[in-house]
Amino acid sequence: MIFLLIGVPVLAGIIAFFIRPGWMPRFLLLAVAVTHAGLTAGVWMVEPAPVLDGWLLLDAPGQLFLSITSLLFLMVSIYAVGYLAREDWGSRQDFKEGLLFTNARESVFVCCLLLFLGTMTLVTVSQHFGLLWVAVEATTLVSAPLIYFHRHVRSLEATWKYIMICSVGIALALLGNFFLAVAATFKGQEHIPLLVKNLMDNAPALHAPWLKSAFIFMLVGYGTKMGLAPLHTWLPDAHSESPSLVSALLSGALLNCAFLAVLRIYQVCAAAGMDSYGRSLLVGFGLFSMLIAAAFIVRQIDFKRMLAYSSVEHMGILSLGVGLGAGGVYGAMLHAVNHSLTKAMLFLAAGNIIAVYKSKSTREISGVFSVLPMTGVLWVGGFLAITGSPPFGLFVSELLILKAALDQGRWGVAMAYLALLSVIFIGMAAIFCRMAQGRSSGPPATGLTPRGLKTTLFNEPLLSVLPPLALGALTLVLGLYIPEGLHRVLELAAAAVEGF
Amino acid sequence: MGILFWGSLAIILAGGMASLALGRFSPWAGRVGSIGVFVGCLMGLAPAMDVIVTGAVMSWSMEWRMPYGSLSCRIDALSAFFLIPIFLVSGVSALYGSRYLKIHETTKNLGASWFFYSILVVSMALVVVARNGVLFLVVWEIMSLASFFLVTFEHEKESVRQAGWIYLTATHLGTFFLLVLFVVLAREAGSMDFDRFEAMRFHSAAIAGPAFIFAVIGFGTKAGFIPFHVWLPEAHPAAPSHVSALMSGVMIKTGIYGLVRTLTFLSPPQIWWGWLLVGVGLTSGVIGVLFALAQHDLKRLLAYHSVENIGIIALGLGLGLIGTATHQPVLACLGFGGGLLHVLNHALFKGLLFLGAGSVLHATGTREMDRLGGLINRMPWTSATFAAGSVAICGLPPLNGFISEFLIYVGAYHAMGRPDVSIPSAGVIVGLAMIGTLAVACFTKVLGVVFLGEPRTEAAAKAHESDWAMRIPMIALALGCVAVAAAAPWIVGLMSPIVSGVAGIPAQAVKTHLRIIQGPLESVTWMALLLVFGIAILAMLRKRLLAGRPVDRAGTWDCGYAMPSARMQYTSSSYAKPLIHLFDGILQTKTSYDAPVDLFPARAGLHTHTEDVFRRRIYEPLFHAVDRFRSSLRWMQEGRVQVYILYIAVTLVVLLIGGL
Amino acid sequence: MKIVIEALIVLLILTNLKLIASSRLSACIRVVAVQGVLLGLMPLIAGQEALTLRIAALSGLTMLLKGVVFPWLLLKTLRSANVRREIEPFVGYAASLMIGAGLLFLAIWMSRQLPMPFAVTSPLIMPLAFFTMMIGLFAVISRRKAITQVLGYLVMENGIYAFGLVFAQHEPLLVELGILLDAFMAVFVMGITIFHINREFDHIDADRLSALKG
Amino acid sequence: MTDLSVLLGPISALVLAPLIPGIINRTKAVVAGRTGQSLLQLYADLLRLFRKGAVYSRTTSWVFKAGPVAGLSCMAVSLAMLPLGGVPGAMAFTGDLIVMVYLMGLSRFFTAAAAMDTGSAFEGMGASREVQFSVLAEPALLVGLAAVALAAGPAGLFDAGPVVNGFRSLSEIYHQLTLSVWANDGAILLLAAAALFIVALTENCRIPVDDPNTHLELTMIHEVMVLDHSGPDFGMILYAAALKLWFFLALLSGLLIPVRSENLWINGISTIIGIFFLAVGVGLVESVMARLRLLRIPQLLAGALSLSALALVLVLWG
Repeated sequence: MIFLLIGVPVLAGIIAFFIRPGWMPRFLLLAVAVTHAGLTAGVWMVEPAPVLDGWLLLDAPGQLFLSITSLLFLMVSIYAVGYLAREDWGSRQDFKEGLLFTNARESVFVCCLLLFLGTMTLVTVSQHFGLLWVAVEATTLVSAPLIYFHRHVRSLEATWKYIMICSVGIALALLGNFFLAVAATFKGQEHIPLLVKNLMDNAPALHAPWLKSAFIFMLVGYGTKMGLAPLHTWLPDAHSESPSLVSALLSGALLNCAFLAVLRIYQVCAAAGMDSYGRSLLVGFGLFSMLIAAAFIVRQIDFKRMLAYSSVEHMGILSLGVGLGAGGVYGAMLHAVNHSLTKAMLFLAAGNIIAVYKSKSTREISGVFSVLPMTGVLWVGGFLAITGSPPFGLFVSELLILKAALDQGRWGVAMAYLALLSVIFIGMAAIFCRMAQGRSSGPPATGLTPRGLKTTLFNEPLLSVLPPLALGALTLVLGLYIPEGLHRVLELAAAAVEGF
Repeated sequence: MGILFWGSLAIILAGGMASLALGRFSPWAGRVGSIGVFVGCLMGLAPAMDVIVTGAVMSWSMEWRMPYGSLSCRIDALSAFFLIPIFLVSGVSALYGSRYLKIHETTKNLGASWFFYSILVVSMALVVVARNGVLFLVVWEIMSLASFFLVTFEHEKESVRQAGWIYLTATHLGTFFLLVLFVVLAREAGSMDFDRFEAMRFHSAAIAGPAFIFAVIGFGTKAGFIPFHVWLPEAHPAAPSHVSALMSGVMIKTGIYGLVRTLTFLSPPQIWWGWLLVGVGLTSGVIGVLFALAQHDLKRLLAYHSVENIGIIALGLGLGLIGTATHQPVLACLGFGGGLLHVLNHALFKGLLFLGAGSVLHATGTREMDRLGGLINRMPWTSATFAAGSVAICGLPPLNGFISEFLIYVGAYHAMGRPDVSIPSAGVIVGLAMIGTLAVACFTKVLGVVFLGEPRTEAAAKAHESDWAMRIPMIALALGCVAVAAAAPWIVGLMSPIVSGVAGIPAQAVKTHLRIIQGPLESVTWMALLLVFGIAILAMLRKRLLAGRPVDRAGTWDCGYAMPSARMQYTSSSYAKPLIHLFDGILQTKTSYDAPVDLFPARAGLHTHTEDVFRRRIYEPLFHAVDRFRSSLRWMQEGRVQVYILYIAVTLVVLLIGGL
Repeated sequence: MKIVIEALIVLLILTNLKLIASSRLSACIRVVAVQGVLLGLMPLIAGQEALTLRIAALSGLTMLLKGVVFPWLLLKTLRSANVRREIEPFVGYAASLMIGAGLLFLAIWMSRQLPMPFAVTSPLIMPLAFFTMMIGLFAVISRRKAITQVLGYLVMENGIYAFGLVFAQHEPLLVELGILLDAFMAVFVMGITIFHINREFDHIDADRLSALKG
Repeated sequence: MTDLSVLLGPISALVLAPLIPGIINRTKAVVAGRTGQSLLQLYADLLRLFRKGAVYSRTTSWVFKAGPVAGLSCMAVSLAMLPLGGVPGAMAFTGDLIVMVYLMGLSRFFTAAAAMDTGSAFEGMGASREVQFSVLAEPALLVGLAAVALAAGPAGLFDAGPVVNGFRSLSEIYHQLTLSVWANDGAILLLAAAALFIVALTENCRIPVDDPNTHLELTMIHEVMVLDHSGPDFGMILYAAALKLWFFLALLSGLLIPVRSENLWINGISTIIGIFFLAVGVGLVESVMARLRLLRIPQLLAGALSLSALALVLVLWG
């Protein structure tokens, strides 16, 4: 089962590299996405057996994040079919400085997408820290070409920063791994294998200072990947310059994988009785990330960057939730789900907007409601969802995290949390409203779209509207009702993270 | 009865959905939507009435797969009392809106607008029946969002977008305080169910005090207590008039409802709560009406009057709290009774006034009072109903506004003798008197400048009366004002269960205490009758006297000036000038005057502008400070990858040095 | 035996200093190559247990990759982007050396803070690992040319890897290989990216890639 | 108290009110050394006006016609509640003083509206001033009466004990204003009376607030509002004004003359005599004082408000 989950995408990716552009790669992409989603669904039915003597097994957190990833990938690949069909593959004008640029080969793109899925799946299932590290680094490497899909100077710059920063960060995580290994070694030679389970079982035996420094290194390392401020610096560039569907995957799936890696080491620390230290760090990082995000969201002129910073904010909320512990962890898990769905939806909607307006500037765009009714609805709905307004799912999780803070009487944290949330809300409200409402800012250069849109209801390609719509519907549902199964998995995951 | 209630909500929603489905540019969208809301509201009135008259409480509860959530609702006397204005005003406004929005039929998506309208109505109804914190917050926020979309109906206008943004911001910030409030209560109660909260009766001042503060801020933002009122004067003018009527008439009252409901969780009240509310009430009342006086924009003026009336309500509630805290049941009953009754009254006459303003806007295309005038001859119905509304809102007999203020007055006079409460009582008396007289000043201004005299512009001269679909709602509300005034003793009798719930006094005792006031109220009604009677007699007398004597019409006597023109009439600015001058310390009106030059001046002008002091002095500086701090962090993302990696290194080193 | 290890360590430290002191890029690459080879020798000598096939294979592979393949890749890139030397880095060479010394002390402090839970052949090895890592990081931060940054990354990885080789021999082979593979992939991708950068901008100054900000 | 004497108040008011302006004018004339007009001048004016036809401005509407009617009936109704010294009002009930004050507010509303209806700048000006002054006058009146109420009845009465002991009607309050009350806290009553006197002058547009016989529209307040009214309308307005003056003087003299004997007629008569003396007093004030500048009048009223506030403070903690 697990082998299938990893193997199918990887093999398909390798195949995709060799088939020629056209409908075939797209079909392959869609097929793999569906298969993977099906397998994931199967995982919910039957517990998959651990393989490689427990190196790969699917515990509750893994299952949660795997499901998110798979679902998102399915939606994104549906979107991608339409997207790739509409992309013109010749060289074309850049809409900012009018530079000429082309796209990467479609087959390469699809190949990387599939490998990306495979590596992320590997992250969610690997229980061995070394393997986990390998997987996370691999995600970085296969996603780099995705960011550089548009062969464009700015996306190139973004890619470079992405690789450098993430690789350096991950390298630190590697050192953390070795520290962990040392911590797991006693005088003489016997030694605990670096499996989450074994480590947690005889956590007390671990050598404290080494474990602590291992935690620091891994937190910084994987935190870089996860986008905790001040390690988040690659994130806005990569998200803003990559194609929207890639941004959706990066922000919705990849960040979660990094978060999962952080959770793993936190699990071990918590089991070893260093949870208070770990928590204080997580809370600190969380609030600081929210602060930085707020500072850059307000008055942001590039709306994809704004979405990226909002991801920084929500990663901050996640680590804050885990750091608060108790109900907060459950809240954080729920928040991860909601955030992925909502953010992906927003990025896809953003993609539609860019496709029509040929601009990413919040100053130039207005009247989305009148030009793209459905996308306008998605855009504003996504804004309300991402800022945690009821009846959307993020409201519940943010409420839970607030409750966790107040129940422990941590008024300072709660107030800072609310204050930052409100600043972010105000900033976003200004941007989203002026984009969605008002008269259409009209065609920047040529007609509104290649095909000249008329303002009637369903004037938008179905493939580019349905996936975000589905995601939005899901967050809405999660805001009004949490299915039993999901609830159970969330609780298991929370329990696992708490270390009991 | 319960089925009737849910059925009405279902009908309203169905209407909205259908209208949304019919979508943009279909003439049916508007009709279906408005009819759905109208019918649903009529249906919904029945159960509410039933609960109030029979006192039978309806409640529903079921499992909800949400953390701390349970789908439990209840219609008790308090909820029912708030449901009545909600359904009443929503219904008539819907009827009004069906005609009012017709001009946008070809340009805008009426379907969406009616969809949000129905959502707003339903969510308001649910807010007052919700019995669980999470459910309450959810419907509360849905209500705010729906109204936001209604406010930004004409979002092509920059000003409207700005207003919408301010409203959204304000309401969201308010909601955060409510989040904290409910979470804090839930921490003690172990659940978010209101039943648990009521069972707890949070005694400890450590919880109750802060909770009360959070409630006042959170709900006060929605209700429009000064200084949290800044969104009202922006949002109400921006919204379409039937929506303004709905928002100002009933939506802001949900804030009052929330506050009162919270009071039923917290007991016994400490006396400073009462002082606080009285203080808030005085500020909101007096400052609100002063700002209203200074406005030139008709709907802005009305919006500020909402602030004023919310202030009056707060005065009543404050007195009630003081009464409960100092064990003076009579004061408690009169205070709460007056405050709550004023909720109903304000819903009626403020709805009426906004609808009237709407039909003026509809007929002349402007809200600038100084561009209007003489409408009474062109729009008799609108003018008459507006006049009635003005008398009511000034709290003058014989209409309903007077009744609630009368209760509060009597309460204040009653408590006067007790040295410990005499100061707030005296404050209430002085405050109410000033508010009343200022309101008279304000509405004689509105009436005189907008409806009386000569039209000042072409638009005003060409104005036409709006048709029945818009007239009937206004007439209905006007009749409502009369009816409440006439039935005052009976209504006050009905209110005893509501008041007893809020004041924590057994209903029977409340009945006896309220009986003090019922007698006088009957006499008040007699006085009103006598007044009407006298007016009729005198009118007839005059007719008789003038019969057969020369009665002719001439130009207004202008003290010998040869050729008077409409431009020479007293404008709203000039009318309000003395009072504005008197209170300039608060209003800080900006005046720009370009004086006439040389012998034959080409042009001369005087412009006065009164912007909201609180917005300029509190909120804008605050926002700027935050913004400055924000921009002081921008250097972090300065572009060089080396620097970014330096951040990583520094973080690492700091953590290591801290950790090891 | 000990003397050999000491010598090895000193050599490694010298390579590090040489890296941050030299401006010619090709020289830097060679330094890194040398470092890779020395690193490959490390486990053969420093390991506690007897020479096993696993260790032999690992050191061989390490030498091959770090000593031959990476330098070759980088030199190739260097040739395609015709740049010779690092022009005015953010931190001058003299200053770099001083900082290097400082980092050495920091490394020693850190290794004092983290006492080994078990006996090791030479107390200097851990400071060396830390030092190498820091130097790498320093190179990444303080140099302009993209290629130097890749070198920095490599050196950093060398440091970490050295640590792993020596103290965490219990890592299963799979992980070690994975790590090597990743490193290889990383260098490969970076090389490609540099190639593109050079094509797009006709320079490979990482610090001039700062259009994206705010 | 249910004998004919309750009718004494309303009837005397309706009959004698027009006499008061006569008395005031006569006093002024005497002080100025003139013979002055007859005491019954106003009666004559009213008769003549009621017999006249009327001229209405083309601008005006029903509001204009409603003004005088509403004003007069408001005054008439409030007379029904007005106690004449110890004589209770015909309809006395708890809180009636509030109703009275608000009825005056209503008449003000209609008068101002009627003035605005003519579209004349001058009348608008008058209306604007009228409403401005009431903003300070009304609180002064209400607080002053509150002080009186507290002084009259011991504070004990205000405990929420038996229902009847709650806040009472103005008639009851006045009924309790016996000599002993004066003996105890006369100072309070005097302060309140002073405040009431100022309010009375303001509300009835007497000097120093307004000069009823000025002929320069720019300086008028009340007179200017009714420039366009003619015939019966104007008659009603004059009559209403007289009633209003009577109303306030009755309040004052009921407060100042503590005759509370068993025989209500004596109380009533004495109060009426007091009213006449007060009218003379008003006349004297008018002849010795000049008219204040408009900008100073709010200060005067603020003074009145602070007087009654002081009275209140004294009665509470004195």
